Amino acid sequence: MKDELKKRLVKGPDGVEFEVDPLRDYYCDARPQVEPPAISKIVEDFFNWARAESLWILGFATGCGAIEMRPLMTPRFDAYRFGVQWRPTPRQSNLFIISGYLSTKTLKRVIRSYEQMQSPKYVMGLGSCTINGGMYWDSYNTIKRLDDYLPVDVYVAGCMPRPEALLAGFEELKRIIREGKGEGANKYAAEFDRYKANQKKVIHDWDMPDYNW
Amino acid sequence: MKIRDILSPFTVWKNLFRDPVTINDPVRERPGAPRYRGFHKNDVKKCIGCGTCETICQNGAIDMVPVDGIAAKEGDSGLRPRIDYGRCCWCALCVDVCMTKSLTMSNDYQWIDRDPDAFRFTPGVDKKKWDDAELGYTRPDAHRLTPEERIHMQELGPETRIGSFIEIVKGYSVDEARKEADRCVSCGLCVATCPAHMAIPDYIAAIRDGDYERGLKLLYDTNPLPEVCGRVCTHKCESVCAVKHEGDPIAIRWLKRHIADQVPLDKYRAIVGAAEPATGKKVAVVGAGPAGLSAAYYLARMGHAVEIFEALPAAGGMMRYGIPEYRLPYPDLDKDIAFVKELGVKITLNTRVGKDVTLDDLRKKFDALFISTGLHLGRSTKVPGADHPKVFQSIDLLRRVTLGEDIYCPEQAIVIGGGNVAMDIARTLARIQTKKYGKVGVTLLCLETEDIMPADREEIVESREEGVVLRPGYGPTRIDTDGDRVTGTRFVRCLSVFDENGRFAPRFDQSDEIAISGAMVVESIGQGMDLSYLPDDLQKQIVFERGRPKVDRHFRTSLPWLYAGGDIVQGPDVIHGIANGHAAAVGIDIYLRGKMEQ
Amino acid sequence: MALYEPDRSQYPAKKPDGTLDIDLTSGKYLKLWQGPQHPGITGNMSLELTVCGDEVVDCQTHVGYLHRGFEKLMERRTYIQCFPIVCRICVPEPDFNEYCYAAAVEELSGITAPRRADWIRTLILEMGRINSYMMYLGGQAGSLGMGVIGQWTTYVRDLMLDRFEELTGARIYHMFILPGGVRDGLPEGFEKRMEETLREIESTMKDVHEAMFCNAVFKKRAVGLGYIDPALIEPYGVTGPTARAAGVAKDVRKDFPYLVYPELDFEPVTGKDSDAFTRADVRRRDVLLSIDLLRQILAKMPHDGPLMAKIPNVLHWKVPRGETYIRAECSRGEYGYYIVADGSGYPRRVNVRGPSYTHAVALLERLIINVNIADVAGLMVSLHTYPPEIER
Amino acid sequence: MRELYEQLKRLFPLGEYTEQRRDLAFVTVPKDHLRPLLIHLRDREGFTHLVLLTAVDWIEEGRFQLTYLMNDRAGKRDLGLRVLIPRDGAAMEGIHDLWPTAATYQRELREMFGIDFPGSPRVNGEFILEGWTGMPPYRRDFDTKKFSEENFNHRPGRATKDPAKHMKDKLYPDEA
Repeated sequence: MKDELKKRLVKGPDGVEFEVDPLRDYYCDARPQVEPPAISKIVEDFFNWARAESLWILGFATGCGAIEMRPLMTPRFDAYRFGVQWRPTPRQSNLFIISGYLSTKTLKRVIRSYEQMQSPKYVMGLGSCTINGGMYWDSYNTIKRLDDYLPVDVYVAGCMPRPEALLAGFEELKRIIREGKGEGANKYAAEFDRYKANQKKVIHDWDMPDYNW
Repeated sequence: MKIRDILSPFTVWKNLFRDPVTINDPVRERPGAPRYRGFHKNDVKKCIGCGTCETICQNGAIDMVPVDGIAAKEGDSGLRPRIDYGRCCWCALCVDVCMTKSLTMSNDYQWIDRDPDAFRFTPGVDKKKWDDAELGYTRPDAHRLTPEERIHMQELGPETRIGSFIEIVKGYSVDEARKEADRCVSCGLCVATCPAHMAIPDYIAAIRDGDYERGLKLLYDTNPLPEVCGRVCTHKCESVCAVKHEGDPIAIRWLKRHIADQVPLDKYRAIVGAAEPATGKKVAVVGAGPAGLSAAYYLARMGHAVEIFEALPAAGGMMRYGIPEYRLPYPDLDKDIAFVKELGVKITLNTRVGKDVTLDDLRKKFDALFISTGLHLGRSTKVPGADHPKVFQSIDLLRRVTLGEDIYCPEQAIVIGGGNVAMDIARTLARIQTKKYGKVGVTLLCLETEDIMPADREEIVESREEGVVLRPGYGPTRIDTDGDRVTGTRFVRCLSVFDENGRFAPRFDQSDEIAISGAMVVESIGQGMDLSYLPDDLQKQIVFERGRPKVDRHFRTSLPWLYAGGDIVQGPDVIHGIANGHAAAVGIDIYLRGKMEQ
Repeated sequence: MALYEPDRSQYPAKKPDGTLDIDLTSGKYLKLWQGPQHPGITGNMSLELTVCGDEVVDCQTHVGYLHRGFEKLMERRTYIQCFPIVCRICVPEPDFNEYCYAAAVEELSGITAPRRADWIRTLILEMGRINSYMMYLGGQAGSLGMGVIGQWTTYVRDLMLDRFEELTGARIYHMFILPGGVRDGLPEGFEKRMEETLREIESTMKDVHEAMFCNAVFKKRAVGLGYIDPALIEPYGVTGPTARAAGVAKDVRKDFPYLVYPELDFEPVTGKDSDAFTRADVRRRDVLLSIDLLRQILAKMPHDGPLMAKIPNVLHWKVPRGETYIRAECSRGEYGYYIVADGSGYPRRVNVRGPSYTHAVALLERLIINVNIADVAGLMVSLHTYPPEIER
Repeated sequence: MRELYEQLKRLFPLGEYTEQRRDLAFVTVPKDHLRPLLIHLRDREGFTHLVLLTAVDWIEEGRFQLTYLMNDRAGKRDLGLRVLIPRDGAAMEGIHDLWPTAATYQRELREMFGIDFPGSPRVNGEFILEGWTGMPPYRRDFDTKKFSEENFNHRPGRATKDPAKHMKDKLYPDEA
């Protein structure tokens, strides 16, 4: 563990010494909860429609697939007209596109970013690497099955999937959300222990709280 | 700062009046380019399941899996590639290396699914929406990842070879062999077709590595006559070679010969290993042909005492007395036999069972018997005149040539038959004629047209080169004789050889008759077996099936101590004989060990 | 040694042991992480910045977010199996990997690719260079406050990707240049469509010049940013446009000509001022040079002849023992492959020398001192680094 | 290149010389003479550009080969210096004071091969890997496939058949 993350005594400006535990102090780390659907089906359907039509993507390019997202942000493919846009911070996003392979080092950041996103949130896996390791199937530094670590709502095949395939993926994801099947966040909460165990198995220096939002 | 620096960014505004570049419906309006490497397609009928796609895939994305409705058969493993799109990277190396060009790619690229396990499919079997896509990547014709041309084999020219019985094929040099071995894709489809199921890809790999000792050991695992097989095997393996689908098949036979040629006899024992400890059991083998030698070799390895009884003055059977020397030189045959002997096999020559020694004697002296006496009786066409003394059987003539006899050979000879034996006698006569008269005068006629002639292709080509006149598609009607002379033979055109059920039933066009002149006729239309050495009571006990002794999978006849193999069971073929001998040896071993335990 | 140290005359002070006297609890300094979360251009690397006010006083780069262990993976793949994976090392400009790898394997195996394949390879490399610069220009403008340039350049880059698609059968990872040659020739009508694309790019470059390089904001922010002393070029292993912007005419295409570059007429583009603006300008002019080169290539290229040399059966291609280094000029500088073969069917060792490796770590850490936080992204982009080739 | 080698040979005890191309040669240098040779090449011969610094694991011989590839742009030539160091307790003198960029290479070699460069900046810190506790991954005895299978879950349901074996099972299961 890094020095700056260890528990330590700090002397305040008033001369009083107090103990600081950065891991606990920095984060909000209550377990995630399963959110029940709205009481009325009509209301829930309305919510789902609204959710489907505003897919806000976290601008975190985790792997090579990011290169095909730039064309989507620009006039030629223009994903914005479909209610899809990129946001710089997880707090504003509800769709996380895992654009290909994830090294364990990035996985750690991905988990934190994902947990900081607002529910209901969705994950899209791009390309072979997220399905079964792709061409890095024998690499010592990339994860093989994304669904071990995060709840994935939809996969797009390809290496790289083209922007058009991504758009088709958005269409499919919208359909899934409208049908009320986009329950990734709830799945994550329900199977939290399994996900955490898997994550901790590959991230050897787990120097962060179990959940942070 | 200049005023221009403030104003020039406003040129952006001119784009207000441009047409938008946005694509209206990108999901449906943008098919992949004609060469696009999209999702895989496979023509499962063309695919042979050789698995080179699996071998080359660096992602381990391809599995070879059995598929309903496609059975394994010769030249087709019955497996088809299943691709894991959780691994694939669309590099198309599998398409580039596909031996039959059955694997291609469509230009479709959209596949979205919730279920990560769905992305595994067998192209061509699991129906997909892109199966009928016309565009997509196929391997360009000039783009090859495996060499298609066989390394040229040095051969004697027709002028040189016709004057003597020197071996025609020179054999590969080490470098040539390595290059030829390099062409192999190690799929292993050939193994099933080889009657002896030799480890063909493995010994070819040994050549690539230059490890002839490993190669020889692999050869002897399944075949104790590599020098022979490397020269005269019918190489059925090459007919199912995956490489043949686009290019020449691998010269498997010549590579096998190359290994045996490279290793001197005195090293064999150290490489292949000595026999196992003696079991005290004794086995007699009747006939020193390929099946007999093979059985004797493996029995000796297993520690049994083996004695071969051979009627003729030298071992080898048809390999010596049937195949001419220019195809299989005697020293090479002797090398193979010498190693069989070195293992402790005793070969008693000039001893005809039934005459010099009876089968009952052998039965008493030995624990088990293996008979492989081969097909040494020529069949006659039985046309008028066929019983004339100047009408010969090819098999008799070939034997007499080997024995060194001076055979009757006029300036013009007629050979009837279209198989390899007919070719052998035609070319043997051509050589004798060249020596005697300085020119060739052999005409070969057979029922079959050239495309269905049973002889090997290269035999047909080479005999033509040597001056033999081939007239395929004719059947004899009468042999014209004049006292003790044969003057010629009349033939009629053969319309078809087989009936619609595939049975032998030739139909002739009697109006189309030709007469070929020649002072000698050689019949070479097949051989029969002579089992007269079997005592009558045994003949009755042994069950025959279509004229051949019936055997089980260990080549045991209906008598527990009597095994049979080779041509008398399987029909004429060296490699089948070797395979039979091996299988019989395994069976005899089981039988003898069973007896030992009792 | 002094030359290699950034100017830290003002603050922070140095402790006797040479380390910086930074006390985070004093309230004067703040640690700030930038990355690895990113929307595209700067790539997955993070900077651990120590700032005083809004000025960076210390920086440590952290890389490895994209490490897949290529050099290890290649050791257990046959020579042909390495061919599809090398292009993944650098995402925006994959073709240099394919070329350098193919050329190195060819050299070690004693194979010469056919001349026509060389022309097609050059064509692809120049197309890739334009693509890469388009990524850069959009990113450079975006990082200094101009979103619209990225919209344009991404569009013309996409047109170029269409050309790539029809030529190679893929948009991003072309996997077209393999040891021995190239997969296929040009499709029908390619030259015409290419010319249209080049015209579109030219007109866009004019717009970019007007809107970006003549823009007061861009000038104000980019001029003087990230000045690289020409004396630093060699010690820091700086190559490519970054070096050329400092007046050092380093260009592998000219210095160590490969493929068909000896037959093409061009002069390396250089600049004088060695700051972010000059680097951007050198790259802009390099795009124009590439357009010119592409026209020359299409005009001079032979249209028949073999595309593949006779190669051994790829399923057991063994390369004789030896080692070699092949370099090429990519859009960021010298790209090279060092391959050691041990006579087996697998490479003994492959080392990829990406220009970002030297630029993004040591050089960036050196240049970033005393830079305003707002300019950090602009500085990073001006070095034009692609993190996947740092950690591979 | 040959003349340069002959010339250098008079000044330094050089080992094996391999000319790969007209403009690229590799030469083996004893460990202790590397530094003076590098300085000589840089200051006298124009080899100012350190192209790369990497290592090759010759595990059979128990040695690491460090390759310093030097480039002389004006002279249009490259010289690769091979330094062989024992694999056990591998350590080498750093050259980060000659080329500051070498520090990055040295960090990578330290992490990926476990070759120590005492005194090189941040050489013991994490560079590319994070939380790595096992053997340095670029060493030949590190098996990445095994590591991957042990540490990561692969999707089940994959099975393949060897064509030759499958045909044996289907067509002649009883024969030898």
